[in-house]
Amino acid sequence: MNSPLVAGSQAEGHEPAARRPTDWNTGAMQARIRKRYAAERRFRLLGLAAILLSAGFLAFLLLTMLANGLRGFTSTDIALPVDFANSGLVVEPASLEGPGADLALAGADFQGTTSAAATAAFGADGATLLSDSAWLTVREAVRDDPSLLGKRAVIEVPASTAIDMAAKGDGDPTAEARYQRLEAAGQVSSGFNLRFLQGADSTDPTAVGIWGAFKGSLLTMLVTLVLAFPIGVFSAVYLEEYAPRNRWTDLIEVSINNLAAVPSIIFGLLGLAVFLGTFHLPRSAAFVGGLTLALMTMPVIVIAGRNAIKSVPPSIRDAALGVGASPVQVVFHHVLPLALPGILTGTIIGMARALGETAPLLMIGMRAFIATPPDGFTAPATVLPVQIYLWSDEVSRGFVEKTSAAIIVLLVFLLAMNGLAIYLRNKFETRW
Amino acid sequence: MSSTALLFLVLGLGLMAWIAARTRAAAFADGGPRGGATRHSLPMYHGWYVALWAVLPALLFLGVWSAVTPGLINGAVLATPEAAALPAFGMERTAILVEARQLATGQLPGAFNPQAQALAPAFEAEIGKYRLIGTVLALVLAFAGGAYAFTRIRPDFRARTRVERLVMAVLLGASLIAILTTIGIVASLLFESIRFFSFVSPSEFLFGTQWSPQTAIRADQVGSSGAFGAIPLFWGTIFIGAIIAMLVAIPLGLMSAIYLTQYAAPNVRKWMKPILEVLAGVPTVVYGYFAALTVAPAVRDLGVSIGISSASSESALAAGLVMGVMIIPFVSSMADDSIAAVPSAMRDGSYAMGATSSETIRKVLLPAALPGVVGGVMLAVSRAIGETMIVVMAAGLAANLTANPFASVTTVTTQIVQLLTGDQEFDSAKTLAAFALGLVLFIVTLLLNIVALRVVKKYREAYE
Amino acid sequence: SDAGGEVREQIRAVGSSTVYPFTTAVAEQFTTKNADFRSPIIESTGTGAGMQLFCAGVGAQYPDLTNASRRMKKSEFDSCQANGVKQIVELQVGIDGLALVEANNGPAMSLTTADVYKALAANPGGKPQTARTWRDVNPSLPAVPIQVYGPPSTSGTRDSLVELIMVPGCDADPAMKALKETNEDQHEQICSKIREDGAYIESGENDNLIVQKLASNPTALGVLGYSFLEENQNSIRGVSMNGVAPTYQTISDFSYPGARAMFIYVKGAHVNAIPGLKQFVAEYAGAWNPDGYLTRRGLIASPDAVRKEMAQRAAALTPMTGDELK
Amino acid sequence: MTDIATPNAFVAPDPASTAHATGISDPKMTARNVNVFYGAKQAINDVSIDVDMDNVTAFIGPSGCGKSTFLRTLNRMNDTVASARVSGEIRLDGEDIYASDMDVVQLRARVGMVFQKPNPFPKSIFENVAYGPRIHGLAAAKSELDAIVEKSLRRAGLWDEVKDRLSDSGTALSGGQQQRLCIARAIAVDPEVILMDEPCSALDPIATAKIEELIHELRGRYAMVIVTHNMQQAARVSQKTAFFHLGHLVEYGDTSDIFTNPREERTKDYITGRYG
Amino acid sequence: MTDIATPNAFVAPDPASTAHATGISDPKMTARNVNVFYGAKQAINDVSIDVDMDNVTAFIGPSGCGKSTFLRTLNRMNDTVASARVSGEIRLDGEDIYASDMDVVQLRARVGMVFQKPNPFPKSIFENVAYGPRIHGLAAAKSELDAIVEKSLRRAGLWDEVKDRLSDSGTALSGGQQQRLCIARAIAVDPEVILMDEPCSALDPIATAKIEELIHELRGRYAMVIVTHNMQQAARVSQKTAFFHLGHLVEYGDTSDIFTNPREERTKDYITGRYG
Ligand SMILES: Nc1ncnc2c1ncn2[C@@H]1O[C@H](COP(=O)(O)OP(=O)(O)OP(=O)(O)O)[C@@H](O)[C@H]1O
Ligand SMILES: Nc1ncnc2c1ncn2[C@@H]1O[C@H](COP(=O)(O)OP(=O)(O)OP(=O)(O)O)[C@@H](O)[C@H]1O
Ligand SMILES: [Mg+2]
Ligand SMILES: [Mg+2]
Repeated sequence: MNSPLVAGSQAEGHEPAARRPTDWNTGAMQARIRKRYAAERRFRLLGLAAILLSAGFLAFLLLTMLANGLRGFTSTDIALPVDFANSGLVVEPASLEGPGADLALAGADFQGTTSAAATAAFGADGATLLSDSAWLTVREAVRDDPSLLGKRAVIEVPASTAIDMAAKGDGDPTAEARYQRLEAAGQVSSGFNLRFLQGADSTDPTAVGIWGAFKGSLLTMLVTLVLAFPIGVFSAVYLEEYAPRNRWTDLIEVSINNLAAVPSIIFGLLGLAVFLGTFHLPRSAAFVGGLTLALMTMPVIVIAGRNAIKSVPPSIRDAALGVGASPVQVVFHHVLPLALPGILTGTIIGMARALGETAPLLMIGMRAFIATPPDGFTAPATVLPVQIYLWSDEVSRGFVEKTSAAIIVLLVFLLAMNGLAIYLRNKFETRW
Repeated sequence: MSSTALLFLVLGLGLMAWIAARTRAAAFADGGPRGGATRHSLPMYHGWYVALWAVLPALLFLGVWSAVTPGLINGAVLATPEAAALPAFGMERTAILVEARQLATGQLPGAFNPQAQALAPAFEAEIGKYRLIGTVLALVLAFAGGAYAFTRIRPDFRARTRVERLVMAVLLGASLIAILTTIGIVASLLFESIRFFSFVSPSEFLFGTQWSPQTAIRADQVGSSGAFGAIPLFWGTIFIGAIIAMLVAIPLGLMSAIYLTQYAAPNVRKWMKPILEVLAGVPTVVYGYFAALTVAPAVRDLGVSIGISSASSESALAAGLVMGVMIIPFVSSMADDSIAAVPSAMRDGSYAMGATSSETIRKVLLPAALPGVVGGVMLAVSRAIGETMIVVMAAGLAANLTANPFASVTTVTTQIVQLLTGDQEFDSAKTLAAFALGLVLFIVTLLLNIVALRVVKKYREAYE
Repeated sequence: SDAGGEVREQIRAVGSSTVYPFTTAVAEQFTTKNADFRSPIIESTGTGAGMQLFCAGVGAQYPDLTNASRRMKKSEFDSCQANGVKQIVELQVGIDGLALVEANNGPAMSLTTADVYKALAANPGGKPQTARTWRDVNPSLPAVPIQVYGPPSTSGTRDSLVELIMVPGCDADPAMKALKETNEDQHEQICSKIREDGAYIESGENDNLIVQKLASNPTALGVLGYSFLEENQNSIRGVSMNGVAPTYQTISDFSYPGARAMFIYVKGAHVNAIPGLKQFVAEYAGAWNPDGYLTRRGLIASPDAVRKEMAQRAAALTPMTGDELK
Repeated sequence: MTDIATPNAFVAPDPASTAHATGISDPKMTARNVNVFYGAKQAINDVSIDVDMDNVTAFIGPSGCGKSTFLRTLNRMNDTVASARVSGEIRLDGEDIYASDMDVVQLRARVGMVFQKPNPFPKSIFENVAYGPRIHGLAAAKSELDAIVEKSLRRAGLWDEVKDRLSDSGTALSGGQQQRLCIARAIAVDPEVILMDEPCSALDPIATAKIEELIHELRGRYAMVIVTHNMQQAARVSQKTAFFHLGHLVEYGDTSDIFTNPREERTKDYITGRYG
Repeated sequence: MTDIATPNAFVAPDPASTAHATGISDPKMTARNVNVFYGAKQAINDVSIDVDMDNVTAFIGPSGCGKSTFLRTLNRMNDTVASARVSGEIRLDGEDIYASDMDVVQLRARVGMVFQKPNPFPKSIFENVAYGPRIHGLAAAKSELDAIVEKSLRRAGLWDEVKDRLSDSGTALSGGQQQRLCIARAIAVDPEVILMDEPCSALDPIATAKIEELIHELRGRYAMVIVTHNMQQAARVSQKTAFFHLGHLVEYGDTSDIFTNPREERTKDYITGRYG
């Protein structure tokens, strides 16, 4: 019904009238195509190789740690016969009832008794077969069962590092030989090392535990979370939803993006100068560690939060504004709830990074030897990665496997956190 | 009354104010949003308005009060006759005063110093007095604030607007923390750095090629010649973080991203991506341990087997390799994002021309995504040059200016840790050098980030 | 200013990383034996920083005790005094040996301090360093490349290395000894500066890594605390110096050149205020005997006479006067 | 209603003034000499128009001509665009909606809006409709709220389809149902004016027919403005039509006149499909 | 051209077969009983159609009816959508393009495509046009390449506008120029068929007119299929029109017939604007 527009074709007058389509079937063309497909396959293989290499490296790392560390979770015990009746221990069984028990036990020479018993049972080198903290086990046994005091009893006490290593096939020849003899006599046993999960730092590798550092990490993370999460989310909301575009908000934006990439050690210097130097907060405290790490984590949360908020479709905001919600109501009723999963994943990833952070904490004194788990935010504490760093520097060879075991604990913690983040991401991804 | 109890009292007053105001506002006639006599805001907002008026001024006052009173109390105590015996000035006097206060408040079980014991009763009396005044004033303020706000409640009173204004202020305040942190970092680095530069000239520091902070730890110490040319550190940092690590991370990260976005099945991608991300989540101390004990010896053996007899077991290569692996996810996820952000129209355009996947990726997608990839690489570099523990544990401390990857080099961050955790005096040039190094590091990452942001931003605008 | 201050119920110690393992061991025993005291906090900050924190003042926010791998300096003592830290109890807890070690399958070297000096100095005898192998230093030594893992310039152990081995090795040359009288600065330049061309490899504080690295690199030497040598007998062994091998005996009688005394300093003003401090010192004094548990961790006990004097001092907590320091 | 202030802009010689001066008895909203800028770019150029209670007004025009922009100035949704700037005068019942003491939140409750793409909240159907009454405190008790929700859904012609699944998510409805839900949501706060920006463009023919029917039913109860790119739709649902082009209001008048007898050449070209 | 194999599908009783059986002399592409699924959802339902060399074929229909989907099956662009699955038979010069030994890369060079939104590569104008010839190795020397680029730009009617700035970025051109650049890019590999998916929907009226003119000029040289939502445009540029609805091909025939005398009620409703 509409007449076509007039066509003018003078521009092409010089071209040949007959069209010669490209001949795709010549040999040269076919060869070229084969070459292109070969290049395609090579490129694709290269990509696959990159993935496999990266994943392989991760697997290798994890397997190495696992192989070294799993031994740290087992310990070797020696069955030590102790003749309490004739030990010369001066403890009144009666004094072991009630609150005075600890004091009464502290006064008794369990150390001497234990080494005497060892010498009696295993010969002159008997005492060296036992862990330095073996007598503590004996003391515990007596505390639990005061009736032992009048009898002869066999108590399972931790073996010394040398014997423990020999039991795990890594000892020196003399220890190996000694261990063979003990094993032949049925006097040694191996088992899961519960002490490792319950105790705190120690100078004796057979007595160390990870719980102190773990608790320190928990407390530190709690402070970090409580400070960084609200501040991070609030700044993200402000910057994404309300901030006018001007030089000031640009400045804020640049600072935040920059802070997210500032080397962590600089935060350590900040903590040292400001929290310890200016505000005189206590050294080595989980609170200061948390504060420092919060400053480090906050930008990560802001960035994740902004991305999550940005991905809430604007139509939701329009809808709420359209029925007369105020900007604050729009954000708190609609945007934040919808962005929360994204914010949470970002938070968990930021927290995971904070959990593995070592360098800034070294600066603020969280590298101390602390033999009891911290009992508060201002109590001296250390954290898992610093504990790993400290143990890797210990004299005794028994600490090597403990270091790897601590690494496993840390990795499990982290993988759990990452897993949670992935779960959240998958669960809440794109619901509209 | 203890300060916690006072705090709860004030908060309790706030709660009462909230309830009272809400009830009163709810009693106003309800007429829908139009018409003259309509209530402007929901009762809840009136409640919040009054509660905030009751609580905030009182809390503000308490804050100021607790900051001011110690000075007043000290002044009052110093005026007592017991204080006459105190040493005139200096640390000891301060120490005694602090101790006396702690005794008075029961924080200390026993006295370090008998003079403190003597001052304690005076402290006790003054503290009691000021606490009473503070309590009364706080309560009065809470009542006055609440009452003032309560009288303002009217149907057309815009309580919601006021409350929301406060919420906005809080949000703005939160975002200012970032600036405060930046200022804090600069301040804490700048001051010490300036002191450092009074020992060592900036040009010597920035352009000297000899790093050997063997200055005297103490005045009488032997071996006190020192050289603070930071070029070997900068070089080491760049060599490990920006060259070796990037030689690992860029190809692996980029190719992984390409494979995952363009070739991998959605299921593979769903699994592989988080797995790769784990690489960035492994704590650096673990990498450090791994690098030092597993990778470094292997690298050394490799060096020896190819005839480099000087191969050190603390090689730049070992640290750089491990660091490169660590930052693969940074490169790959940024590359992933920016390749995905190339409009699919580009991809379709290329496929429609008869291009194969690899041609499309290499000739169209990558060039278009390049700015984003470059931005990601910049961020990865800034992460790498800030990395500490891997280098501390695996790369050694020798400030060599060498391009031999089997030799040992050191980095800025490692030296910061060493300088600050060694046996040093806090105002020796050696310690202060750590802050100067920190400052340089901060400035460099700042510049890298600004460049990265610029690049990413420019690229974003190109498609919108 | 005058605000601040914290309650503190437990002992707080800082200072040398060399003494740290012994003090932590004592702390641990102290805790298990004294259930009513909180366990002490021991931070390894290095001797110098420890001194600085220790001397900063009296009060709960300052440490009660500092570990030192060398004696307090007069200047440090003065700074303590100036800050009101008047009463300082000095206790020598034992001896540490700075041992030169090699892998068990190494070349079985035997060196003199002069060899070490010539091999490690930046400018041996004032001339540029040219030695690449030990044979370059001394024709009787094997021709293995010079590679020594040692403490970094930031550590106090490095000072000891210079003081105890390098300088005596340098002074073995009479010309150098004479130089000391005429030009002390130059003497110091020549005698105490360590080469930085890669033959001397600064290793961090992590001595275990040095052990590992020696095991995988048998021609290299390492500079370690004696305790590490003892603990790792299965992979490393001591290198004898001037004909003396580093053993418990040779170190305790100071015949091995690398022997040095270790100290702790206790703040007299805190003894009554910090619960358990007194008992802690007593525990330490009980542990530093040759049959005490510290020797099992590599401590070398002080000679009997010294121990006796120290035990008395620990009991009476006699402060030092400062005159004994230089 | 209060009497209308007569600003001098009213008599300004603007091309559309003659067009809209006819036949409008009781304007609910009046716009005079409105200009809208996005940054430096002018999107609306000196537009004056009256919207009245009894008629449905349709805005038509090619893509990018400023229909949506102008519609959004009527309830100040443009405030959310940082770069947008509005000059001129817009009155609702004689009240200047751009006056500094105007409460925007309340204004938007009085001038409701329905968007091109249905945008229910990802909440239950009930909560979608109840949201407005809740934030404005229109219901004192749960039963009152229930009543409002039911009434609104009924008016939007959705009640029978959803009454048994009020707690299902609003996003689970079909496109056409979602759009009616959005209309119900707008109705629930009892607005005076309803603005609709291409409400049917994402819908299928049957859903479109339902919405058109709904517009017919709501006519007279609310003043309504509808933007559409479908001229047949404009012809079917509206009584007044405004034709925009490049930010100008080219022609405004009775729908029947515009479609059968356009006065401007541009209008005619557009209606006959020569561009757009 | 090779002779056309006559598959039995050709005689299958499909609703559209009668429609397209008329008047097509020399089909360049034939589609028989094509079904397309996205996952479980069927987007195209048993469509058979012929595309011939001499005519421009227009696909019209309401949004979401499957026009784009069907168009993209013609050069297997749907392969890039993981969830898409195609059944039925499509032949180009008698060759089954979904046969396993079909080389997709070559197919796409023979069946070019132009998209709704102009999508020049972010490269220079020259590189945009040279891209195809380069990857297919159509030019042995630089001078040959120059000639191809010039010829293609001339055919696309863009040469005079850009000949002095061939090294400027393709994205710096205006929308209409960009779209002509995309056409030039498609022409450069000398395809046999050109598919265009709403090539003018993002353009202003003047640019649209230019593209329509271009289509007229190219007619006869290439087989052309154009998807459009603008019925006037379909009427102006095409000789054959196919009307799709809900994945079905409702009606296919001469454009003049479809617009003046549609056989199906749905076609008529759509053309008169009752929906879409
Ligand atoms: N947020 C904005 N910033 C800058 N310019 C804008 C913005 N929104 C719209 N514009 C511009 O203002 C002009 C009018 O846009 P508007 O969306 O009002 O057109 P419209 O008539 O609704 O078009 P359509 O039919 O496509 O919806 C257009 O040129 C558009 O590009
Ligand atoms: N990638 C995809 N995955 C799943 N469904 C799809 C996909 N692409 C299109 N569809 C669906 O297939 C149907 C046909 O879509 P198509 O894009 O072909 O329609 P159209 O006729 O081109 O519409 P328009 O005019 O809007 O471009 C629609 O229902 C659409 O939702
Ligand atoms: Mg619009
Ligand atoms: Mg389409």
